[in-house]
Amino acid sequence: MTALDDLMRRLLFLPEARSTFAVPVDRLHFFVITVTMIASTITGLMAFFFFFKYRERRPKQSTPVVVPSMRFEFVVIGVPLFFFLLWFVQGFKDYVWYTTPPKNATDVYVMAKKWMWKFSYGGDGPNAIGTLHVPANRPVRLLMTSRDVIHSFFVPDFRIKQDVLPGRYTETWFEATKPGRYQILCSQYCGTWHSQMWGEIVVMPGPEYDQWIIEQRRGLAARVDTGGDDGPSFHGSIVEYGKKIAMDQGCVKCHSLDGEPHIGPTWLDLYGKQETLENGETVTVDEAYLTDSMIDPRGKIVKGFKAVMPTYKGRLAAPEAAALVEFIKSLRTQNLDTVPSKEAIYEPVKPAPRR
Amino acid sequence: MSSSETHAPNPHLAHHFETIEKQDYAVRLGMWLFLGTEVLLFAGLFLGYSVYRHFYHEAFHEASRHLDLWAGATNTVVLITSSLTVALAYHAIKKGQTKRCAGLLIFTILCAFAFLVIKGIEYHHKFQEGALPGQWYHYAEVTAPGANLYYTVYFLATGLHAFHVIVGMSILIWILSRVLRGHFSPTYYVPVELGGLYWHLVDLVWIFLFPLLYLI
Amino acid sequence: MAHETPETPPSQIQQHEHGTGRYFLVWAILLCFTAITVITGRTDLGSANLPIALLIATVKATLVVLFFMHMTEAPGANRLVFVVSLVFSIVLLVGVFGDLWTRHPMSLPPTAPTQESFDR
Amino acid sequence: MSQSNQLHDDSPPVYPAVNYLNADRGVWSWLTTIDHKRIGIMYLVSVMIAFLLGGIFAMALRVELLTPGPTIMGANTYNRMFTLHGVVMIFLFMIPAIPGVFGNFLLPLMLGAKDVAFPKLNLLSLYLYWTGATIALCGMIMGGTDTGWTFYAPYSTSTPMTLFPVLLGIFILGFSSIVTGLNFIVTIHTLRAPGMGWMRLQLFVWAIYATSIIQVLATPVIGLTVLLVGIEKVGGFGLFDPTRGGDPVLFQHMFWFYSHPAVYIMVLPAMGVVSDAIAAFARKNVFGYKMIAYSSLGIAFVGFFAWGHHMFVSGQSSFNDGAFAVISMLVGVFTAIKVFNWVATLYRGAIAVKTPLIYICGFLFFIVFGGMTGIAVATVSLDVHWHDTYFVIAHFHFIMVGAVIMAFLIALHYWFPKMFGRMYHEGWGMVAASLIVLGFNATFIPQFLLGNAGMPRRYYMYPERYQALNVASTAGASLLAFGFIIILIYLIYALVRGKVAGDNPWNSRGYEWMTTSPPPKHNFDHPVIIDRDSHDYQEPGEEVEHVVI
Repeated sequence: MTALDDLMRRLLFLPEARSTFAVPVDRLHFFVITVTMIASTITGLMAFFFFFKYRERRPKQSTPVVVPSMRFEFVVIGVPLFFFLLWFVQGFKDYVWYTTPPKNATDVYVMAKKWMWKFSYGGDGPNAIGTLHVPANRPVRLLMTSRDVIHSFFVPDFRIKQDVLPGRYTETWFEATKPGRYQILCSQYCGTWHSQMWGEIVVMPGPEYDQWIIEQRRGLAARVDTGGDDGPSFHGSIVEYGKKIAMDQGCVKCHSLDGEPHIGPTWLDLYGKQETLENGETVTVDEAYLTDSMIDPRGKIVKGFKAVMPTYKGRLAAPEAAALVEFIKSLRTQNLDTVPSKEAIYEPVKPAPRR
Repeated sequence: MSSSETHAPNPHLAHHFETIEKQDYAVRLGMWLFLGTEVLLFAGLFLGYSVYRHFYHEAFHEASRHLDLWAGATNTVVLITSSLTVALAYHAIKKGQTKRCAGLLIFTILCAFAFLVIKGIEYHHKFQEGALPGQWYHYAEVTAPGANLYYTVYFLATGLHAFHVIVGMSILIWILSRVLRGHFSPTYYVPVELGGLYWHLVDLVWIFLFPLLYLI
Repeated sequence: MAHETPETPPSQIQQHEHGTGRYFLVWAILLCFTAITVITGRTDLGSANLPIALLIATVKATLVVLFFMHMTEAPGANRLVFVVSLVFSIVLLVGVFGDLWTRHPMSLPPTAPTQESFDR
Repeated sequence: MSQSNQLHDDSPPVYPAVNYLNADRGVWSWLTTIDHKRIGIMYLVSVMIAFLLGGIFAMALRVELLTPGPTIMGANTYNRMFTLHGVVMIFLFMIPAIPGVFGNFLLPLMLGAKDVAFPKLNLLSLYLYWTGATIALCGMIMGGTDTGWTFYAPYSTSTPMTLFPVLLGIFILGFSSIVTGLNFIVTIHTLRAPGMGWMRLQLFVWAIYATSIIQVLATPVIGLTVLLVGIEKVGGFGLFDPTRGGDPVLFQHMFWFYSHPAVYIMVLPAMGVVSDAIAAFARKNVFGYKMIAYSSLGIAFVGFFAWGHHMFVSGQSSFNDGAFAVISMLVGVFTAIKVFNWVATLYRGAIAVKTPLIYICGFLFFIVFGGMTGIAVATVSLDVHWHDTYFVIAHFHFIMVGAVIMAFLIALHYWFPKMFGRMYHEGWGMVAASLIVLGFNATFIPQFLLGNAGMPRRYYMYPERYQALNVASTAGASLLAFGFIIILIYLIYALVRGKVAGDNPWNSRGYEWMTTSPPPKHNFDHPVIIDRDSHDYQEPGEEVEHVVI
């Protein structure tokens, strides 16, 4: 059975099932899709076969009047209805199970925002951007809200998805079955970089996770999770290279690319701009200022922003810094209309107490 | 073709209909279908009203108390009366009483105008108070969450309705001009009937809007 | 609908004659109902306010449709069209409210009624 | 008129000297015409242009997706491009395509009428279509609309791009659609020729009737919805804006209340075309006429109760999810009934394998596969994974392209001689048809697999593991495009140089073939009296063999 499942999974290009919910979903999926393929192929082939079997043999050939019997009508209505309802019953049963998180689930709060995922573990637990650490074989409930538009939290390996709405909470839950790293994708269109709104779930064995969370609480590992692994060396233009670094280093988690101020100033049209600093001075944003700001971010803070950026001294090689500068330089308003950018006004609502 | 040869030629009969009765039947059916689309159009707004009333019950209740009940009630009476007169106008033209029909239509149009004037005064007050939709809302009297949505729904619903009043009024003026030019007779009065139907629909919508917005 | 054919001359239905009296009668009833709805609307009847107002509005609307709009004399197809449009308006409302009434309370806007206020 | 004479007429075909095409001359006579046939032809030209535009946008998207990173355009351009593709294909092509072109041209012919009930309204609907199309297209291209054709709030109300023109355009297009639907309903009620009871209507007419009901009932709601979004975008009314207490899910309810039935506005006429064409090419009485006719109405009706299956992961309640899911299954049953009947109509027919038959074969496969994957995505637990992925894209393209465009091509080939009195080249027709059916499979089957693998829709860049399937899909799309180019060429050639077809080249028994091809200005030169059923292929006096299966 599992061998057959695995064969079907490979044929259908499904990722491996890595959550408790994925297993029944895949079973039903295989059943439904097999019936679908059989039915549609038979229909197509039957039509094709009739074209030859009953082709016109002489002009204006006469044909019999074929009428359906009661039995035929019963079959054509009954058989599809039987299958459809069977699928519905099984599907809805699984779905209800999926929409009812177990009481003992670990809660993680998820905040979506153009174009990043932010996770916080409640209480004095850690916050993380882009990467969600969860224990294997324990249910985890996600309470999700959005700061701007509708996003959708999608983990293909877990077969779960839930829209994340601004102004209210939605929830979903899963129980990962195997330690590993799984991709989070945003599947509800949310603007320019919708297709880059990725994150990662790191599933750890239970004890390791407990250790991790304790460490996090102690603040020992107060580092920014960067998400994504360091791939092989990059081949492409310097701007693309800069972009990759910006993604890998998590720059874009604080600096938006679309003109909207975030934790840091936006990179759109940043290069060449006159910025007023905290101390009232003005500075022209050029290569020197940009490079300085990566190495000594707290030296010249643009007015209206907090000095929260960590130094990237030692974390960026010179060519990487240069690539980043080139990437920033490439971000000009030509594709985007200039509009007064506004900060999202919505603050997360207070979650309702657990029932 | 054959039908127009055998029947007495009727200038109002289109070439593709056999008889004027069939054509009238078609036109009436078309009108009712159109009224059906209007019902669905307003259904969307009533849905918006119901949903936000469900969410923000308190705010809707409170805000409805800050509308001018007497303006609303007067407008209801005005519209119901205009509905009566347009029905009477239809009755008159069927009997061939052209002058009576014209007089009733003029009265109906005046009612429509009166409705718009009263509505305009109400709008003016709301603009002054700052009881405006969505982001423009700055009315100090009602501060419950959702009050801005009440005024959003209020302005959208009454605005769309007022637009229908204007359209209805224009149609009635056009029909009046045709009545005065003697286009209609006891054998041909369908446009008067259709104009009347449209006007009744305008009344119908208001019959629901009035209690929902002003009273509860 | 399917069995209604234009062969039955629809025009005959229009021949039915009556005086203007019934229009005035309907008008008077409508005005009465308007007065009633204003009075009941502004008295606090608790949760009964909404159903009463809707009931009165429905009665008024029915009168307008039946007599002012001559639905009583209209052929079947026209009646059907109008009724169907009302039915689908209700379908729209029911579909959405089926969702609102059963939605997870956290998925409603923050100031929306909570589970407790439903139970009350 | 006696149909049997026509069937036994063996004299060489003649092109009618005076017909609707040359009865009046000059551009002005076309622009001011109230002849339903000319309006149909103008619709044909308009929707073909829209289809060409939408197709170019689609090809641009497919080329962009050849590589995981940027290929030929920027992210914003891509987002605008898929919005353009969606809006143009749905509102400018799919919805008016079959009703606007073939409904207009054929409905009065099939009813034995001289015109539709309200010819001037009919022309108005075409002008509204042109106005709406121009406003929507200009608005999208100049304003850079990037919301997708679904306009989900609050993204649509907060995007910096211009949105109002396209919404206004759609509002006007909605009006056009309503006017067409209203006109058709009244026409079918009042203008049937003597002897034509409801059970003698052709199945295409039944399908158009059901479609029109949806158009009239559902379109006002989308009109209002896009208007509300437009007002909110311009005026900040806050109706769908959560920062002001609005509910974005309400938008989705209102949007899908139209947009789900809109699927049936597109697919019902397609089913009608296939019902008629199958009977004509199999020379056989339609199997289960009543079942097909009533299932059209059934789909139109039940289609209104299924909109919530687009919202399973939107935060809608589980109760609603279940209710909408189970109703969606019923739509599947109605479609299944039709499919069984079509296949059974072929059984023991005398099938003339012509170009439309290739499409019919493709159509049958596509509608079963597309329909049943529709059932699959309506199966709630499965939809969680598939929602907003390429699986859904592939599913609805199987219906929209696989069923509707196949049917559009069936209609175009089947009724081309009716419309223009000339014949296209059969060989090239077959080649193009085979290319299109194959190319279609090659384009969209990989997309099902992409969806399984988890690639979300509207993705400009994607993880590298999805590249192989994307390349396969793009390759298939170019095959598809190639097929369409062939069709365009041989049809234009046939228009000018094609063989004269004769009045009834297929020996079809459809009522529309009872007049000359192309028909005269007022459709029939003789009074029409119907004395037989619409798909009655028995010769008078012929021994009828009855078979019960």
